Amino acid sequence: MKVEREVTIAAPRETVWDFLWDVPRLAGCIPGARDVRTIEERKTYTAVVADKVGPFKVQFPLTIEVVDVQAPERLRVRANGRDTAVDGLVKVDLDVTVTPAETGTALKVAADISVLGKLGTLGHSVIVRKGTDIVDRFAQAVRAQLEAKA
Amino acid sequence: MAADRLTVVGRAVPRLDARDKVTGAARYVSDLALPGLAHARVWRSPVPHARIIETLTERAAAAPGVLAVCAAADLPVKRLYFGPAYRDQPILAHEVIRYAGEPVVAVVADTERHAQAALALVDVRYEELPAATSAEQALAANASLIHPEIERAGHFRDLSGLRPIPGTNVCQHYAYQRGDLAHALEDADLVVEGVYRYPALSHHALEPHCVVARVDGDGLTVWATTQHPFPVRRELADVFDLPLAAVQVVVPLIGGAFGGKCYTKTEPLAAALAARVRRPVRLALSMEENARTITRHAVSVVIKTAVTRDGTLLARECDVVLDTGAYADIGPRVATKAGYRAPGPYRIPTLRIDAKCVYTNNVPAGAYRGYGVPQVTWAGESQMDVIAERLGLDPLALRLKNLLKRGEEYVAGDTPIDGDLAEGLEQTARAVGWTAPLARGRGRGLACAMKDGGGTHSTSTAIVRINADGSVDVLAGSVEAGQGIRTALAQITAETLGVPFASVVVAAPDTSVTPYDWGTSASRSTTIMGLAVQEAARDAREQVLALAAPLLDAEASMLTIRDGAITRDDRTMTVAEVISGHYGLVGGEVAGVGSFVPGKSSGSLGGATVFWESGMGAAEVEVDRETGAIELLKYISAADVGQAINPRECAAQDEGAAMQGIGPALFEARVNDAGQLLNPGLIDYRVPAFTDLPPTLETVLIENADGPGPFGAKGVGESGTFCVAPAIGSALTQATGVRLTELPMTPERVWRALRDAERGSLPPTLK
Amino acid sequence: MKEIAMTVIVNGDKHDLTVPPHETLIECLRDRLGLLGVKKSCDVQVCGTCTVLLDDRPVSACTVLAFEARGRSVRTIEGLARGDDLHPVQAAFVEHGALQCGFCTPGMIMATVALINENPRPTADEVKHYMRGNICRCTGYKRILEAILDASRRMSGASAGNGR
Amino acid sequence: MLRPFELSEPTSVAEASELLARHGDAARIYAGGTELILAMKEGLVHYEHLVNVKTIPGLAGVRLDAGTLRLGAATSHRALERDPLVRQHFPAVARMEADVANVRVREVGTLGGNLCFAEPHADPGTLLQVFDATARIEKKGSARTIPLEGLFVGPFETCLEGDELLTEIVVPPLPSRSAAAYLKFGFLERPSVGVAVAVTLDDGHVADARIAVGCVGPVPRRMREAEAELRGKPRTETGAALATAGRIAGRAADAITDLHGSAEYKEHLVGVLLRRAWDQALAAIDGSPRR
Repeated sequence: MKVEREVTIAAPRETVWDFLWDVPRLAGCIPGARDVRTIEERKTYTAVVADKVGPFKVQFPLTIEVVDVQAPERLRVRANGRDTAVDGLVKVDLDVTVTPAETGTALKVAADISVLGKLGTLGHSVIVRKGTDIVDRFAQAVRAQLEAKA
Repeated sequence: MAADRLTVVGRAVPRLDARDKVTGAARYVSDLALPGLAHARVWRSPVPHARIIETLTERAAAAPGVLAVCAAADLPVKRLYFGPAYRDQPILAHEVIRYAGEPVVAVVADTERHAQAALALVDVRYEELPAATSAEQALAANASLIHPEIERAGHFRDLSGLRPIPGTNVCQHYAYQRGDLAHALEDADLVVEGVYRYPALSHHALEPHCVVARVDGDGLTVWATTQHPFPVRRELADVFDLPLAAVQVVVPLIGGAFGGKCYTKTEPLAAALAARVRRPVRLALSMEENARTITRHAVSVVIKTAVTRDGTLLARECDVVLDTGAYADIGPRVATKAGYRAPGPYRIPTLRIDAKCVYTNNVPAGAYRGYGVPQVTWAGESQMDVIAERLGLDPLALRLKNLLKRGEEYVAGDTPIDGDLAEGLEQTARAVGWTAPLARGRGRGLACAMKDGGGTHSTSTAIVRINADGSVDVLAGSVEAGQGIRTALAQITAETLGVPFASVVVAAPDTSVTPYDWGTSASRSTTIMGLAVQEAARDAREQVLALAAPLLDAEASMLTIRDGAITRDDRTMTVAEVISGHYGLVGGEVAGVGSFVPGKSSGSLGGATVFWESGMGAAEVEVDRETGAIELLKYISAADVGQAINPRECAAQDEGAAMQGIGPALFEARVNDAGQLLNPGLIDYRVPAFTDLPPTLETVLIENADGPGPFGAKGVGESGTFCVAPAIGSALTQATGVRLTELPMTPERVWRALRDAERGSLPPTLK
Repeated sequence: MKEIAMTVIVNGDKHDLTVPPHETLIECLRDRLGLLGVKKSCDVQVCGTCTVLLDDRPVSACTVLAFEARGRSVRTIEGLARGDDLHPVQAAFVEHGALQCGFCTPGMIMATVALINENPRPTADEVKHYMRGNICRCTGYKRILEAILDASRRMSGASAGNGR
Repeated sequence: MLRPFELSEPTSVAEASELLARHGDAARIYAGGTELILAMKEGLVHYEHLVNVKTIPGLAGVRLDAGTLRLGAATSHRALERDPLVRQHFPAVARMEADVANVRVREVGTLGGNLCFAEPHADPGTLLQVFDATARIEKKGSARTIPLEGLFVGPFETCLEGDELLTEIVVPPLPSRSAAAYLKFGFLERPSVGVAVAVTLDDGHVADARIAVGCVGPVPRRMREAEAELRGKPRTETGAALATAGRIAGRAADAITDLHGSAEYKEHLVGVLLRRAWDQALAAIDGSPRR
């Protein structure tokens, strides 16, 4: 499932780019993320993301790897994690681009999310909606953080 | 024997299994219990392509009730790979995972619940690989090879000539050409071209695959939901390096098949686990697991037809691509047949056919009722309607003009056409009221198709035993999957022997008891096993008459048998009296043997077609232009059965096939998202329901006793699925003016087409 | 885990059982009582092969919990025929050839018995609506419809009472 | 295959509430199980305790008092479908109930269970909203009543506190010269789009129009902006207003593209079903004796 969100942030491009590398704070923008750890600076991180749809609760220990960096405009990361309780698997390919806009900086978040295993049987509609919602909240949170800062 | 003299054949006698099936007494593999039975569950890969790093099974092995946790390396087998065409499929994924849903680890426990619970403790570490989850991706120049090398299985004669394309993911390439294409295209007044798509389907027979396996001193016994007990025996013998005689495959009643239970599926796994835990093991799949075991090929057809102004077909080009998934299963043969059948039942001097069977990282695709015909017929017959429209001809007239006639050759060297296709199509058109005026918003369409029936180079053997009390045992390896084969064989036996139908019992297939049979598929059993049984019955009949002759002071040729009584003029003895009279005790028996040996052919299939299974269909629909919903008001199906052994069951087979065809025509399809099956179960995968039964559903049986089978019979059961989609598609066009090229014709697709048409853009096929 | 002691009448016979709360009715009927005519297929209440009657009402044995049968009567396909004579619905299914592989048949017949109990002379559309949740992959439903309409005719000819 | 769990069978709402409070997230109300047991069999969710509320006296049943329909939360769909009072006074509700899932699900599934499981692809929550139905929610020592639409928070999510139970759905009668209708569309097992309307006429004008849309969005919703388009219009001149209302409701439905179809198509269907339901309701008014 592919989701794209673009927000314009009232902050200079460099500020936005640097924020992307402030991993703990960036991860803070991912709904339900905690325990962010740096395994290898600018390469590998881990975090635990917990989320729920009504009574259906999942908890993914995620491994986040930086796939490609084109400073200061493009960052591609891949996150992987398995929930053993419900035997579910998430894969997220995140493609973040930062481009100058008239009123600041345009942050484009393109996510390709797959929910595999048993969790997939929860229902396509629910997963599509959830994925969209998460990307939405992530983009909004990044803006909020930066504009609060600015 | 003329039809009017038949006493049992041609009558709608009740099914032998009807009573057991309505009282709940009928027993299926899934009902079988053995002392000490253990239960297996399977851990399946969530990802479509990966390299296995390690399988962590210790925690699962320590769970309550667990007897064994096996990865590929833990299986006590001599050969890990199996498959009817290529030995390309591992019993459990070995080193590489090739599709999402592939079995990787198996857990055996004392109860199913314990096995299920332990599954959650299995952990498999793997490294994902790029996946090709469509034929297009797998055919791309840069696509990585899903099977760098493949080994031919050598099970079937017609598969000895498989032609994979080295260095690609194409595991079978069928090519056929005749005539001068360039000329034909020049001479044509009209050339139409189109691309048609048919979705992958799930069989969803109501009884999911189930296997019970036991290993003991005598060897291996497997009770399986398979349509192919003998090929399965052969594969198991290979897997365990046992002589065929040491492997026993037993098939009681099975709860539907439709091709999904062809060839070997989970039998080797269950057997290997039984060998591992030294207890009988039951492996029962869920319906969702079934959908991850086997599918119907998604097919794309690029088809181009050249015609003259008067509608004479000059040439046809078909490029057929089948997505066969991660393992070939019987896909290569489906591709060959799809290619062979792609031109349709017409007289076309010039042809260029190219069919490719392509490995992808999807669930393996194999046999499914119709075996490629519904897919290519959707393309070919839809295009016939485009031609009729463009030339301003009546679609019926266009077809009648070009249909092959009895005695004509479809392909040089193959069996000539053995039926009257035009008669079938005309009867179908009459039944649907082809020329009657249509209400507004309604449309009618028809289609016809044909397949080489009976399977290429297949054989059957049967034994008919007359017992001392006059009752009769028929030993035949045909599987009763609902089609009524046991009843048909009993009718053929009773008719041939001259004994009461009620005195005949047909045994369940048991490779240690019933003689060899190639398999229950390709609409072959009534014709081919029927001939073997008829020959066995004749043999037994001659033997019993020979025994009776001295007792009745007569030549055998002077004697007749009717209702189990052997008569010479005024003297009569029962069959029972003759046999016990001969042996001098209340015992003994007479056993007859019969077999069918396939003929040779110079045709491109490499085997002679036994009979031509033709089917015609006509539909009347009403379309809700706002929602796009198509309501099927009337469907007429015609099947050329030669001679119906049991008219009620023949018609029932055809009705059921037609109804099954309504699924992919209107709503049925697997949804594949980058290798993930989004609708494995019946909540999101819609099969035809009671409410989909049209107000009128009729079957026309064409009976000219012109088949090669017993009493002139031909196979039936698949043809009803051929024409449903194109007939409905053409009815949709007549009702609305729009034409769809991709199935299913869901309300949304129809709505979009209608909206595009209103916006003035042309339907795709006419671009 | 607290098990539940219950008395249940199954096909007319009284059984005193103790079942765990998580036991489904189909597990109870097949594994405890050996009523193998109750078939399991989709396991999500869509296909209807596991249809049995709980106090004469159709339910999916695959999903209804066994304890729900506490103090109630359960009827399965095994409980229809009286000795050698078939229930009229069973007889109609045989005569109309309303079965092929037979895997849906027990559920199909039990649902029909329930339908005719409620509605002795259903129309074709009423039959289709009531039976929508019973899937048959073989027959195409036509002969099943004919069998059901015929059975309802015969039974109302006799008594439309308790489905016999 | 179900994992073991404990079953409690309280005999009062207070006792049930206590059990829920005591076990917290480990407990869930069991009111029929047609959805819950499927999810548990699939292993998507597990509870150590199920609290069977069907054993609570008075929690099931249909009452009509002063024209208001009072539905016990543990009343089965079949009971509603077949209840003479519902059929006579709230025919649209009976018709909707008669078309929920299949007959076996309706026998076992309860109205309260359906509403509280909040599976988005469901029917009752949509139709009942156009009656301005309310939900009575109780826990030990207290009770509250909320508009039904307030019950739904998100997919599979309601506003119920951990120790609260939905005990009753109260359905007020529509004014005279009113009728309701519910239409759904879809080709999968669960409906893809559901639209409910309730229309009240007053000498040839639309005195009131209520519209609810379900299945399309995360929760079934009233479409007040769309309703406003229709209120006050002469009944004979609602064509354009219905089209506008349909577009508004379609957009407001918050559709997504999934197995049921594209968002665009679902939005379109909302408009189609709205107009058809509207016509059905008007026909029902004209067909019913003036009160």
